[in-house]
Parts: sequence; C-alpha cells; structure tokens
Amino acid sequence: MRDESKNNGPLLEIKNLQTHFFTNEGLVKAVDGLDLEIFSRETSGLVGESGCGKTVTALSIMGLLPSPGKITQGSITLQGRDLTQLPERKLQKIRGKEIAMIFQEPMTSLNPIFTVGHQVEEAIIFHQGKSRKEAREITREMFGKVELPSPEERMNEYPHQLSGGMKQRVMIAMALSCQPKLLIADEPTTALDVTIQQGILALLNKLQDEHSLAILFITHDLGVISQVANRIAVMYAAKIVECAQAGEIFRNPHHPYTLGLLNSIPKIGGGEKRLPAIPGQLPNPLVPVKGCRFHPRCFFVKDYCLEKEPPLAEIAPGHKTACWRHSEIKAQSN
Amino acid sequence: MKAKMVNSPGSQPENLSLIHQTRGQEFWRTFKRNKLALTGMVVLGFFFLTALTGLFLTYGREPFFNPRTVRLADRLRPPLSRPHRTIPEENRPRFGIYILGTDDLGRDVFARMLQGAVVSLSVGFVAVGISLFIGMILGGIAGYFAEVKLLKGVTVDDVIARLIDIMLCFPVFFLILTLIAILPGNIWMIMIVIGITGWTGAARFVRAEFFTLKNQDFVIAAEALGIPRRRIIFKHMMPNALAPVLVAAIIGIPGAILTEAALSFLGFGVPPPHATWGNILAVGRRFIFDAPWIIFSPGAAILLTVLSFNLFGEGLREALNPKLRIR
Amino acid sequence: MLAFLKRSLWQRVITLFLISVIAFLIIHLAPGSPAEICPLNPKFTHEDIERLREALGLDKPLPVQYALFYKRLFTGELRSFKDGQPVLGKIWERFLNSLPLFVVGTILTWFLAFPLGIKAALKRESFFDRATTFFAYLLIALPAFFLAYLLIIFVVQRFDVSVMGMTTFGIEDAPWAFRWNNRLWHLLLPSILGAAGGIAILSRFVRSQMLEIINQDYIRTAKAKGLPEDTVYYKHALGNALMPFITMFGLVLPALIGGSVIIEYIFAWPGMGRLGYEAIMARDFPVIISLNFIAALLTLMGTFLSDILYMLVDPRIRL
Amino acid sequence: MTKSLLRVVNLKKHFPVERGMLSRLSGWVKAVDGVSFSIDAGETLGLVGESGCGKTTLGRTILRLLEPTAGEIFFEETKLNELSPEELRQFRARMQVIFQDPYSSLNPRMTAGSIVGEPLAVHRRAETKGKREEMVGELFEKVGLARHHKNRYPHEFSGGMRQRIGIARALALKPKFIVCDEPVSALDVSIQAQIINLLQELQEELSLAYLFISHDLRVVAHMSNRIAVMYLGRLVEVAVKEELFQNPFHPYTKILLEAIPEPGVIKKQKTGLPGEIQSSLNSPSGCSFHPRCPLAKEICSREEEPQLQEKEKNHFVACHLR
Repeated sequence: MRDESKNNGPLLEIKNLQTHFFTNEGLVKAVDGLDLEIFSRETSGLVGESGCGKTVTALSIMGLLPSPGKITQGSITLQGRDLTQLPERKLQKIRGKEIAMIFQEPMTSLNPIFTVGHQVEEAIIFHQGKSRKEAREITREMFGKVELPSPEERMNEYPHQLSGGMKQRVMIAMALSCQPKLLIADEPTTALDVTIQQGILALLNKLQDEHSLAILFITHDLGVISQVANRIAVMYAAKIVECAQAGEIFRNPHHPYTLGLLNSIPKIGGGEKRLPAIPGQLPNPLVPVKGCRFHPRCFFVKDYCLEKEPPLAEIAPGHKTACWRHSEIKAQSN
Repeated sequence: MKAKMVNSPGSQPENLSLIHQTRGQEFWRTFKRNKLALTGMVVLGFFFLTALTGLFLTYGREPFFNPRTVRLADRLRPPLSRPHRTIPEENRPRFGIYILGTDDLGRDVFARMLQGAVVSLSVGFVAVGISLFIGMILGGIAGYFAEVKLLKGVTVDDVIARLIDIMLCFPVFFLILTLIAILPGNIWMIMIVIGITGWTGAARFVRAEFFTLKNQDFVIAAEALGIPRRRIIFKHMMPNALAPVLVAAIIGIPGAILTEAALSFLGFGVPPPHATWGNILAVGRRFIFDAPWIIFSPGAAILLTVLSFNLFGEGLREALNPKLRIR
Repeated sequence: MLAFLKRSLWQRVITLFLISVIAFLIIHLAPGSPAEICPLNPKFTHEDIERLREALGLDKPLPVQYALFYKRLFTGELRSFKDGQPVLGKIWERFLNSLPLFVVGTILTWFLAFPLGIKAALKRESFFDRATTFFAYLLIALPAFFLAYLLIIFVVQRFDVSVMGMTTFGIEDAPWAFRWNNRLWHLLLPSILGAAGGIAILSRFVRSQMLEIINQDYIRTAKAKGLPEDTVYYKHALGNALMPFITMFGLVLPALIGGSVIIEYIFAWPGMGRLGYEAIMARDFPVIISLNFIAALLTLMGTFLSDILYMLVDPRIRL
Repeated sequence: MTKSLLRVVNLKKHFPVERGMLSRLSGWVKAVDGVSFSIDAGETLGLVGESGCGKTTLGRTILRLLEPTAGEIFFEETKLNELSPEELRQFRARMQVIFQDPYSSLNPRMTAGSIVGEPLAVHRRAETKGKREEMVGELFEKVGLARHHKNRYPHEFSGGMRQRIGIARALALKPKFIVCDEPVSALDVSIQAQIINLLQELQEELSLAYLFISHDLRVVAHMSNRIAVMYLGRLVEVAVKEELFQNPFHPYTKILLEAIPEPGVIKKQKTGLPGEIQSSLNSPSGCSFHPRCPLAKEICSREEEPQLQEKEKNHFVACHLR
C-alpha cells in the first residue's frame, strides 16, 4: 500500500524550509533547512523536544505563523502547488479543506461562546457550500464517527460542558468534516490522561484507514509515536537529524541523538540501574552551534564534528541520517 | 562504550545559560524600545526638576520669582510683555518681562505656575501614596487571609470585597466634592480625601496578586521549609507583587493630579495662598476670551504631565509584564 | 441560573443597605457632632446646624435618624434646605435634563470607541494604530475643563453661536425648527466633551481586549478551519472580546451624576451634576445625601443588569 | 510491626465547594478520601494516577501544607497532626518537597544562592555567613551546579537546572523524607533522565525516603520500590513494583499498565478506557471506579466503596471482585 502511494510521489513535500523569527532578542531560526515528505495514507511522525521547531513546521505548512515569524526560504509543495507562494485568499481555501489541523490543548482550542456543533458546521458551510441543514447532518455523522456518545445531544452543547477527551474528539470531527487529504496533529494527546490518550490514538488510526488520510503526527513522546506512525522523523534544534520507517528507527537508530532519546526513556522492568541520559541542556535558539548542532551533547564527537555540519544523507533505503559517524554508532547501539 | 554513556550529573557543560542578564538589564532593554514611554520619562524628569527648582525659586519671604506680588496696573498682560512704568522697582518681574503674562490681579503667571508645579505634583504623589497604603494593606489581607472565617461562614475576603463594592458604587468625584465641602479645607485634607476615595484599584490589584502568589510553588516551598510566615509575606510575596502595584501607582498619579485640578477649578481645591495649576485655570476661566493665555499655561502643563505619566506608566507595565513581552 | 440571579440580587440589597448607612453618616464626618458649631470649620454657620438638627432629627439616636431620613426621602417629604422643594421632585426634574446629555454622550462613546479599538487591534503597529493610540493618550490627559474652554473659544468665535445653558435665552417664540437647531447646538458640545475621555479610555480597553482574544487558541482553530478573516475576527474574536464590556456597560449609569459635574458646571446645564454642585455649595444636605444614595442605587441596578446580560450571553454562566 | 519512617492512617482531605458570599455549602470535593500507607526509611513509594485523582493534594496533606480533614500522620512516630505551628515549623526540616514546575517553584526575585541558603539561615544551620556560603556551595556541587551559579537569578537557568536548584533547596536541611511531586513531568525527555539519575544518586548517598508522585508509570516504575495506584482520592492497589507489574489485581491498574505507550512496541488497536475520570465532587455510589470498569458487576454499584485489603503478602487491593 505504501509502495503504491510512493510511486505517485509525496502528497506534501517540504524542501529546505527556513522559518525564522525576528524577535527583539535576535534572530531565531526556528526551522533551519528542513526536508520532509508526507505520503497519502501514511502517518508521518515528527518527534523532538520542546523548542526544536516541530510546531513551527506545522504552522508553516498551515500558513498560520505567529507575528515575528516568516518563511524566508524553501518550498512547501502540496500536489504541485507551492503553499509558500500562494496568496492568503487561496490558502484559506486549502486550510480546513485540504489540510486540517488539531492542537495540543483541546481545553482552549474551541470557542467558548458557540456550541460545538455550530463550530463544526461552520467550516462545512464555508468550504462545501452546503446548507445549514446539510451541514448539520454531516456534523452529526462526524460526531458519530469520532465515537462521541449521543452525538445529537453533544452538538448543542458548549465546550465547557465536555471533558478534555471529548473536546479533542470534536476537534477531530471538525478537522475531518471537509475530507482533507492531510491532517496535522500537533501533540493531540499530550494534555490528556494516558487512559484517554489510548482512545484518541486508536480513533486516529481508525479514521486514517477509513478516509485514506495522510497524517503528520507531532509529539515529543517516542512511545506515542510508535503507536501511530509509519515513518518517523527526529528533529533536533530546528533540523531533522534522522528519518526512517518506524520500526527501523527503533531497531536501528543511526543518529546519536535518536539513540540517546531511546535510551533515556525508563522502561518498565528495566531494573534500577542509572538511565543513560544525554548530557547537557537543550541548545539556546538564539545562539547557533557551529558544525553539527548536536556535538556539544554527543558522546561520539570528533574534531571534524565541530567544523562542518553533516547533511541528511540516505544511508540505507528509506533511512536518512545527519551524522558524520553514523556507521560507528550503528555498530555500538546493538 | 555503553558504560561511558552513563552521565553523571556533575559533568554539566559550562556554556549553558547564555543570556546572562539581570532583570534590570532585561527590563531596561524592553523599556527603552518604547520611544513614547522614554519620552514620557524624560518629560517627567524635566517636570520634577522644574518643580524642585520652582520650590526654591518661589519659597520664602522674598523669593526669586514672587507668585504673590499683586500689580493692579498690570492686570491681564499677555506673555512676554513688559511691566507698566508705574510698577515700583521691587515689584517688577525678573528679567523685566512677564514670561507667561499676568492674571487678573497682575500676579506673574510664570511664578504661580512654578509654585503650582510643586503643589500639583505633591498632591498627586501623596494622594496616591495614601491610596496605595490602604489598598495594599486591605488587598494583601484579602488575598492572603482570604479563606479565614470571621463569623458564620463570612470570610475575610468577603468583607473586603464588599467594602470595595461599596466604594465602587459611589460616584467618586461627587463623593470627593461632598467630603471636601464638609471637612475643613486645606491642602492635606484634599490629599487625604483623594487618597481614601481611590484605594479600590490598588486593593483589587494586590488582592489578585496575593491570591495567585499564595498558590505559587515557591511560596509553598517556603512554607515547607519552615520559613516564618512574616518572612514569607514580606520577603517572598511582597517583592513579587510590587511591580504591578508600582505601575498602578504611576498610572494613578496623573488621575489624582487631574482630580485636584478639577476641584480647584470648581473652587473646592487647595485654598489660597497656594497656587496650583487648577486654581490658576479657575481664575483664567473668567477671562477666556480676553486673556486666554491664563488658561493655556496650566492647561498645557497638566496635559503634558498627565500624558507623560501615562506613557511612562504604560511603558513600565509593558516592560514589567512577561506576558506582553515577545519571547 | 435562578440561584445565580437570586444571589446576585441579595448581595446588592446588602450592599445598598450599607451604602444607605454610609451616605447618611457622611454628614456626621463634620468635626465634632454635626449639631455643634466647630470654630475650626467656617463652612458651618449656626443656621446650618439648626436646620440640620431639625431636618434630620439630630437629637434622636442614630438608628432613628436613619430611619426617619429614608422614610422622608421615599415618601417625598424630604425637602431641600435651599428652596424647600421636595428633594425627589427636584432630582427627577434635573434627571430629565441630564438624560439627553447622557444618552448622546453614551451613544457617541460606544459607537466610536468600539470600531476604533477593534481596528487598532487588528492593524496592530500600523499607522492607524499608532495615531489612535496617541490621540487616546492625548484625550485622557486633557483635563475636561481645559478642553471645554478650548472648544468654547473655537465654536463661539468660528460659528458665532452661544453654547451656554440648554437653550439660548429668549427664543421661546422662534419657529420650532430654529428652536430645535438651537437645542442641538447646545447639546452637541457638552455631549462631545462628556464623551471625549470615555472614547479614549474605552477604545484602549477594546483594543487590548481584542488583542488578547486574537492570541487565543480558538482563534487559531478558526483560522485553521480556513474561515475568512472577517468571520474569524468579527464572529469568533469579537463575540468573546465583548464579554467584559457588559460589566462596564452596567457602570455607565452612575456617570449620570458623578461624571457630569464639571461639564454641566461649565455649560450651565441644569442637570444632576450641577444640582449636586449647587447643593454642595449651599450645604443642602438632604439633596447631597439623596444624590449619593441614588447614584449608588443606579450603579447597583446597572451591575445587576449586566449580570443578567452576562447570563444571557455567556454560555458558561447560563447553566 | 516494623517501625516505618512515615505512616499515614485513613487520611482525608475534603475541600468545601461554595461560591460567593453568604452562599451555602454546595458540596465537598473529596480530593483525598481515606488513604493509609507507610514508607520505610530509604524507600521509594511511587504514587501514580491520572490528573485530578488527588496525588498532589495527598503529597501536600502529608506535609501538613494542607490541613487534613481527618486521619493521622506519623513521622518517626511523632504525630504530625498534633504539632503546634511553631513545632511544625521546626519539624519541617525533616521532610521536604520537590515541585513539578521548575518555573513557578523558585522565587524570581532571589538569587539561586539565597534560595538555597535561606532555610539554612532561618533554621540556624550555620554559625557564620562564610560557613553558610560554603554549605550552599557544597549543595550546588552535590546537585550538579557550579558554585558560581549562586549569584544568578532563576530566569537565567534552563528548566533542568532550575529543577536542580529546587532539589538543592530541598536537601539543605538534610531531610529524611522528600515528596517528589511530578519532579520530571515538565522537563524534556533528554533532561528527565538526568534528573531521575540525580534523584537516585542522592537517595543512595543520603538514604532518603521518597514519595514519588507521577502520572507517568514508566518513570514511577523506574524510581520506586513499591507502587501505589490512586483513583478518585483513594488508593486502589499497593504492591511491590515487580509484583504489581507481573500480577496486577485491580482492573484500573491493568488498564493503566496497558495504556503505557512503549517506544518500538507497536500494539495498535487498543481502545483505552471508556468515559472520563469523574470529578470527585459527585462520586458515584459504590466503587468509584465502576462506571468505567470493564468488569463491573451489580455488586460494584450496590455495595459500599471497597476497602484496601491484603490479597497476597504485601499486595493490597481495593476491589469487590478480586
């Protein structure tokens, strides 16, 4: 199934994306030369720690960058159209209709003064030109699909009457109501409890099959991503450092950061020995690191890592990594 | 190799906190970007200097500029005019001209303005000082001891909240007028009345601030460490509540200056012999068509001072509020 | 919902009671007992005290005085010291005079402040935003009485009309069109003046409120849905941004008295503010106390009204 | 009976729910509702549960940062409930707390050095100022900070380093017991591991006892000797870690365990738990878990709330069906 879609080329292709924030403190390169391909019917995972540029990437795709942020270079191509070049008016037609997005905080992502039903209908009416009645019908159907209990009643309720998990389901219903091709899910379960998280992840998996949807799933949690993603890209300090099939990433990490992340997660039944933690702190976005951006925290660092930045290179079919010493790391990680 | 990956926490790399800036530096950097606020600060500085020198130059029995000299021959002279030749030498203005003209009694408006600057600014400061004092104490009590029950389930917070409600129900300016009409009128009474009718803002501010602070982890941590309550309130909570209160004060001062001016204008303000910007204006009111300069000087001075205070205060608020700061 | 209303009403009844006591006690603030002449306070003459003693029953214990005063007020027996007119009737007459000033001023304020504030917020940092910001600060800083005289000088010299009072004296026989025109001229200036400061302050509030809402997550959601900008801002953002102003709307009513003293004084407008001023000048205590009390009553009614409005508009309270 | 360091008996903390002035009480939030357990010296008891289950309230009530509604707390056989405010203040040196949010847990207007030094000064642990400075320096080194960091303000540090300052502050008075309230939840994955290691090292070096609160079972599993599972203000299962993972009795524990997403282990098509955690304001009759329990029988809603019972040695469960 995946091979078939690959033949048709990616649904969305990001090339050398540079998103910069011109803050008062200085230039922040929130995304600094990012390449990413998203295929239909696939879930692409984007993993990284806070401040690494995951969310900025998503907002760049949506064209919703907040104020001091600008795309300075690169292209985001959705089926032949470069989104960075489209005027706002055309982007509006794409947002919600072709690309939809759900956010981390279901608590604050819905407008408190409108019923949740109305908020879903609104997009349907705008994008599909349906009548209010038809839109209501579609909304009810969507509420059923996202497994909200008694959808008819829910539609007339306000956000504050729903729990966090239910609100996230409403957000999903809203996002999928216009049959988008791509759904961007930005940490959709981070604010929810584990037992609720499972339900949302299962729902996303189910809906992806039903709607042959492409999902860009953004999270900091390697555990969560392994439940949903087909491909995983690991991001560190505004760049992708490793990218491969999900299983491959976990079995064969080739970048010291990926390896370090995997090792530093405590495992149940893993005993009481110390966790192999990555030393040091997250990089300061205002101060760019010369050479490989991971070198100050890397156990494999050599002199040349301080000089030149490694490119994201394909080291095996479908497996790219940005490390000068990836071959040695592979040997040691086993 | 695996063993080496175990990281001991002692081996922290050194280049970590790269923005090494004190709060003061950070504040100043944010503040000075706001050109309007900066201008406001400079103008305020100028007014303070003027008020201070004005205090010296108009003080005493024979001041450098005498605001009390009455010259009936030189009534309602326009600015920059020369005194009448009948004016005796000792009553002539300095430099031989009336810089801002004269009023209906031939008093030098410039000298009166100088004297008024001190009075107007000090009314502003003292009145707001009183407001803040009451507001901080009541607000602090309401915020910190909010849940303490007094009787029959009525909490401390309830009582103070009701008090604030009551204050808010009175039309402030009318209330001030009423009080000043009843109480013996002198400059201190005016400061006090403006002060005690204006504390609700500060109280609500401090109350909200203490409410949040009380539940902040660092305050709970202090309690967990067995730090005495008095020290928690004054060392941990007060300094953190002070910044917004300071801003409220800065923005409150021009309000008090305006109120005093309005009172003087209506004839309820600071009684003679003190000149204030308000009562200079009140005098000029009767001659607006014949001698408009009399109202222009105090009007413009009030306008500039209040404007600078507000701009400066807003700049402070912005620079002190981490939420408004763009990170 | 009903419980919310009940509580809200009950609280206000208590507040009103406390206010009635305080308003009444204000005159006892005068040094010593109000029934004694204080040599330090030349504002009180012997006759003043005598009248007070008689009108307020100052010989009786405080609670009786209190009950007596409000009984007289509500039965319309309370009379002004100055001219012996019933206080309530007097206030009512002046209230009717103040009303047009108040209505025009409020309409001006709200209808100008909102579009200005919203536009400034949506075009943040633009020339328009900077310009309105500057003028707002200017208006806030301009003392109303100073601005009033600037305007009077301008209007009188430029248009050669008189603006003092409610109408020009001695035009009762003029044709109605002329009289209306005349009234309008007289109404316009004080209304604009009354509104000026309000416009400045309110538009600032609207701007900051709007800015805050624009940064909310649900606005991002609305944008992510692909809704057109107008829908995002005027439906999703404005709806929420308006909430706090419901409270402010309730506080508009008391401005009928407190806010108008200076303007009515300058323009010799025979309204409530001027009545208050005159009463204070004449130490007409029944009128002073009644005005303070009525202002508080109006405030409480206003805030109660805004509570009800809130309940109708905000779904979070409605339940 | 062995003497435990901390013993909690039937602890309750209820918050009144009332609105506005003169309003009548409309109910109680039973944040902690009859909790009993004990912790030995040098031991870590893990406490897991979802948001709103009362974990944090329990942690704070044990330290008497919140006054318990009912129940008893014994620390080294001293009954904490009966201490006077001044006695309690002195006693606080022996038990400390580490917070979740590294940003709000440090006073932004004090330097790192004075934050750590303040308890030493207040409790007169150093004779001279120089001695105190020296002790602060030692504490800084102990938690992996440099001595010269003590003149800096909290906002100059990253989240992980702030957490280290918080730990140094908690250690200053040489406590025997620390409540760790989600100490790593706000940190990034790569920093989490550093702090976890630090806490473990300190525990071994200073033989500390921890009550380790977290919603993340992976972290709790790594840290703890024994684990207590909390649901709606009550403990539903308490057991030694290995026993709990191999042999969970309570259906809620089972679901929690299944819900942990483990990296690299792909087990799609789990559905999680139906419904949402109830508010403890209107807890249902009978077992508070029964509305969400996949195994619920009639007895669960009919009978009283099940009590914690020892089903196997050192394995306590509160469930009608087990």
